[in-house]
Amino acid sequence: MSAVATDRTRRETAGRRLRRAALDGAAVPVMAVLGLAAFWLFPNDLGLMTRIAATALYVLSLDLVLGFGGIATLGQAAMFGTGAYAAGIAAVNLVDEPITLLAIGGVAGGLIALVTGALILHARGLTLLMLTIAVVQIVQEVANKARDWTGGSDGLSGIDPAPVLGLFRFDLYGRTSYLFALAVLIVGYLVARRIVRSPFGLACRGVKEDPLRVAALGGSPKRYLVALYAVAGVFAGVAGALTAVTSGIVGLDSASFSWSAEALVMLVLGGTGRLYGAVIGTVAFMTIHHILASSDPFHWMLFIGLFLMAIVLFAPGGITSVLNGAGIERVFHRMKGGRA
Amino acid sequence: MTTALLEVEGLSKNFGGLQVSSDITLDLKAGDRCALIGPNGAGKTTFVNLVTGVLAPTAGTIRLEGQDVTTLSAEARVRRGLIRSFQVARLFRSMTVREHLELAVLERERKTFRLFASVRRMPGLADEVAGLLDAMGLTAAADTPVGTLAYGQQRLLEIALALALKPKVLILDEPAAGVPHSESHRILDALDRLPADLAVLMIEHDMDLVFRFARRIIVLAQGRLLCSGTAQEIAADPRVRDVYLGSRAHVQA
Amino acid sequence: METVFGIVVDGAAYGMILFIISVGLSVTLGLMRVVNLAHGAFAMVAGYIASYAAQGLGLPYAAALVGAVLVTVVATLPMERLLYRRIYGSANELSQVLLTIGLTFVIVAGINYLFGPTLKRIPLPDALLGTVSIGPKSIPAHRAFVIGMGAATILGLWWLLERTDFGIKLRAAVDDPNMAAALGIRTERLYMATFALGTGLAAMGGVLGAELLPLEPYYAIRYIVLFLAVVAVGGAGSIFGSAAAALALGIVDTAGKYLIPNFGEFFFYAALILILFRWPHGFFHGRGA
Amino acid sequence: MTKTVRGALLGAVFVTASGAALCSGTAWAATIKVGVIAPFSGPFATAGQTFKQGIEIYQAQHGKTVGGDTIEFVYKDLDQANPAQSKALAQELIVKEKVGYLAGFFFTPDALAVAPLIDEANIPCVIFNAATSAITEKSPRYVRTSFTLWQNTVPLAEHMAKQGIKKVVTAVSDYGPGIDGETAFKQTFEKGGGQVVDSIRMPLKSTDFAPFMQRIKDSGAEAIYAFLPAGPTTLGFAKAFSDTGLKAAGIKFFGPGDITQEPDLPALGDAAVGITTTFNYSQAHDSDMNRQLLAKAKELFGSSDLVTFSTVGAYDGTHVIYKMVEATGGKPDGLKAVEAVKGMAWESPRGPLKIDPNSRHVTQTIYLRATERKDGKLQNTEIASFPDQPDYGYKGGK
Repeated sequence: MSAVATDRTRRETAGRRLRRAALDGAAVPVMAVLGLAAFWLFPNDLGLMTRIAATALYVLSLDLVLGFGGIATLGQAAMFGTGAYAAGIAAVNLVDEPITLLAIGGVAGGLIALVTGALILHARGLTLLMLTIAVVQIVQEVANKARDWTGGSDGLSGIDPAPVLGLFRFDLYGRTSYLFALAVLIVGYLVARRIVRSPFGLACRGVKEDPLRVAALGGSPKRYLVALYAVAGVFAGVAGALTAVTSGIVGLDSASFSWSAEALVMLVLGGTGRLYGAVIGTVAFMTIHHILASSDPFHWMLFIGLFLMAIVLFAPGGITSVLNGAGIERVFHRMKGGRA
Repeated sequence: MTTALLEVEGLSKNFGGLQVSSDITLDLKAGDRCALIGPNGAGKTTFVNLVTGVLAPTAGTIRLEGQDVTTLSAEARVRRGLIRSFQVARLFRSMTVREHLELAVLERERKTFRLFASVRRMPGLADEVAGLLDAMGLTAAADTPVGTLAYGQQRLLEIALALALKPKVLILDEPAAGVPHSESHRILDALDRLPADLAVLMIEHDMDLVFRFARRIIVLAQGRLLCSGTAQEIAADPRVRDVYLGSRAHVQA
Repeated sequence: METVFGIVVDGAAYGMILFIISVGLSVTLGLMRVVNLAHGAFAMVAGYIASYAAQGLGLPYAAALVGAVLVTVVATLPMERLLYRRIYGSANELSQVLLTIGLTFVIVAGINYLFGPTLKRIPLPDALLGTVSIGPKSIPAHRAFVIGMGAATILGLWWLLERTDFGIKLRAAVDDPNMAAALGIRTERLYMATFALGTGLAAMGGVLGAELLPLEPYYAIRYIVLFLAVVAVGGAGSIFGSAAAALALGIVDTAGKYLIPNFGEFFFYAALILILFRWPHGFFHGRGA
Repeated sequence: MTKTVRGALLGAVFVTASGAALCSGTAWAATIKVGVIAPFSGPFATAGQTFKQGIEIYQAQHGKTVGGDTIEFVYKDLDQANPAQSKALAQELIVKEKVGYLAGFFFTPDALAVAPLIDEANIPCVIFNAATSAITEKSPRYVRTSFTLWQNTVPLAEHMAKQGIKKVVTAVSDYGPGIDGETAFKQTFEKGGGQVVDSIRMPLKSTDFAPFMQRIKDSGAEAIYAFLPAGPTTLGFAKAFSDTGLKAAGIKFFGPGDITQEPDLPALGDAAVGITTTFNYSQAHDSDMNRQLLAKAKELFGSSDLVTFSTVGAYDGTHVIYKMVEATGGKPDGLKAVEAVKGMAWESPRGPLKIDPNSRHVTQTIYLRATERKDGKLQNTEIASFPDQPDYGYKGGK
């Protein structure tokens, strides 16, 4: 390879990295502005938007695990469900302060991730995938069996959280729910970004690429993975608790294999390894789902299926890769070349 | 007499019925510059994997600064100062040169479990990394993802990573393999500037490099220690010539 | 004793169905390194075709079975060319999952559109309707037939992989794809043939197993976890591994349901975790992978 | 800067796209909307379809207006039991579609989830199916036109005890309604002098039922009481029952009528023959109203094969909603609407119905039926009837 060529690719990648960093920086203000704009523009869709925000946090937790640790999992709902049930049970029996409930959900999600992660993260590939599925199935079965606590298949209802900060009541129109969920998502995003940029995040990225090389630097790959799994478990648990608090109900589906798989689909749709990819993927998937399901509830699967296939065939890095690469490149090009 | 930093005693490894390493004994002292040579299939890589803890030996002990580390994990040995570089540059392709060195330094300082600190604002980190970059002539490439780096520079980064860990014993697995001649002087320069009190074991095929670098040469053949000595002694040893010629004959057959 | 015997026989029949469907997945995963989540959808499609052939066209069971397998294989081959070929290889796991989930969704929607959401069945011939006595236990003739077909599949696959030219090439390609290519094996054709083999096995299992895994549009999603479990426990690409895994999981599931029905689900997944703990690469991790 | 703009644009596109698609429905002053939440896709899509058919048949027979107000049904898809989603959809219906009534609900958790919403918005909720007794206790605005497991099981257990059956095994799916059925059966049957020798709770996801059959056989029971959700699981269970020789061995099969619901009968085939069930509706019910309903179904949808319990649940539920609108003169007042239909009695295609003022659940005739082949087609033939059966599970049982 000639030195010139290497130099060019280097400059190009550097440019792409710069753009990615810029996108990364813009993500929070954009999220906040769009989130608030949506609040004013679509006052009738706050319910949907609340679910999108809580789900985005959940998908973000999967991005931490998959995008930054390379752990392929179909069991992320185990943490989401545990967090949701923990918060729900606490709300029914103990406390009703929403932020405390989120903390309870986070701790529960983190603990279950820590325990199961230590148990299963020695495996890789399909084996790990199966182990994560087994874990989520067992969690769901525990929730089904512990009917006295969880309501079993009837769902855990009667969650009636106190006003946020003692000021904002959860209203029928979902205004409080939405703003609360949006705020939690943004805070979660900031914390996640902080973690990704921390020494720990750096080490996890190393493990994702080559665990043996990390061991040769003196790090223990499995410890990083378990810790990352637990940290992501906290995020998933908070997301579960957020869903429980804003919806007032927890069902067995919150700890299901299909909810795990859906998170994976949303993440890959948005693009892994970039936090904003998780958010964009969730917004895209849930919005499309919503539009298709309300225009033709019978066959929305056909459309979403074709859409997924199109993503793989035409935008393999997810939506954000289009954003990062070709799309922006084109915009830059046009700006440089004058009006095209 | 200085005490040995690394002592290997009676090290053996069987894969099923196949003996890949048998009864290898050697030691390295502070300041040693030692080369391990041998024909292809002599068991050099297996030996390195045994010493560094990637493989568990069938028999034998490994001591580091007098302490038995035979049963310790690879990463635990690294934390005690036994560091290796890889034959085929084994780097994190999407990470930049700077990020590699940051990770290595943070690993050494055991600060990698800090979840909420910013890498960029870790005290002293930037300076130390800058020093390492400068020493290896990698400053200009600091923010390049390693995947797009020229091969020679990747080898330099391998050495820089090892140094960032402040090793006591350094095992270099063919540090110049695949590096074009025009760039190999950089590697040599880097090797010359290694800290004097470091014990270095280099596995290498390039005899020029071996003779120039090593003060002691160990020859491995068919998993056994054949002989050891200075460059002149090894060059004159008929057994060594037999081993190499024999193996070459074998290759040609 | 009779109980144990009953559990083993019931478990074996269940396991054989799992085996016939899963082994196809195992073969394609072993060779092409493709996690094909649409595998269950292929089995389902074959089931629906057989159901239509038997009920709509009035074909006999055997003809419906053969026809369904052939039609399914022919119908899925273009997918191999157009879709799967782009995602072979272990580096593409995520794309594989996404593409094959998407394909599964499309197939589920299509089946729902064509056949409606209600259960469909494949009427059995009279010969398979009675019961057969095995020692002290009588089992449905259909189950005995399935066990027989499963055994025949094991033998057939063993013969195919160990004794034929195709098998030799396939094993070589599983062991070392680059070497196989260097030796002049045309991997493209090999992949296509293997894909057809995998789909054909799925199709056969879908038809034979319709009594145990009833045909409805969500079949494709409902049972894929089971099939993946068999492949993970058996080890990708191993026939005997898949057989052993399917039998083991079939028997574990049956025993759990019989002995502690209220905790059957626990029992199955706990056993799965324990097995994968002990054999993280599956029972037969020898060949390939 | 450009990236921010670009990001903002992208986000805006998504949000606008969703908004454009969602903002199409505007409320009409003279239109009263009814939001129906049910599965219209997925494994239970048939249930949603039967709801829709029941509503459309009723509207075809009785018109779409009540006292000048047009009744419009808005459908929302909820493909499986998912309470959080159910609540979100209900909220959307109330806030955005401005519905005056909620209806539908195939699964118990989905129905339970909306209780706080209907109370806060003061909206009546007419349940077309969800059959766990406890639901109507959770809000005074629930009215139910289907059945409960208790309602179907108590007469069945009494009947079995009277037939002199002594030893029975219960086999139910391990979820709310299944456990309701098990409890109801045990209590009633043991009171009648019988003995439940084994109670098996089967995981919902079971597909292979042979092991349970072995257990039933080993228990030495003369009969089984079984309840599973309609659909694939029931098919597997009934098939295993006849395949493993239990049927041939003379063990009798009893259960609530969901397990032999009409849309599943073709797939069940002869395995269904000989099953004795109790239920509130059979396609074969002998009445003019029922024949009219089936004829209308045939006229509207080309076939009446799908008509089943959930069809009449929706049909009668629509009737209740019409009466509510009539009583309130189209003004939105949930409690008043519910109050108006308490104690209301009318004749339905399934027989005489009355809304119990206390439980707000329909008191109805429960029929004992045998599944048999008639003119080449399987049907549930009614052989006895138990009039005026209330929901025995209301504030009782558990």
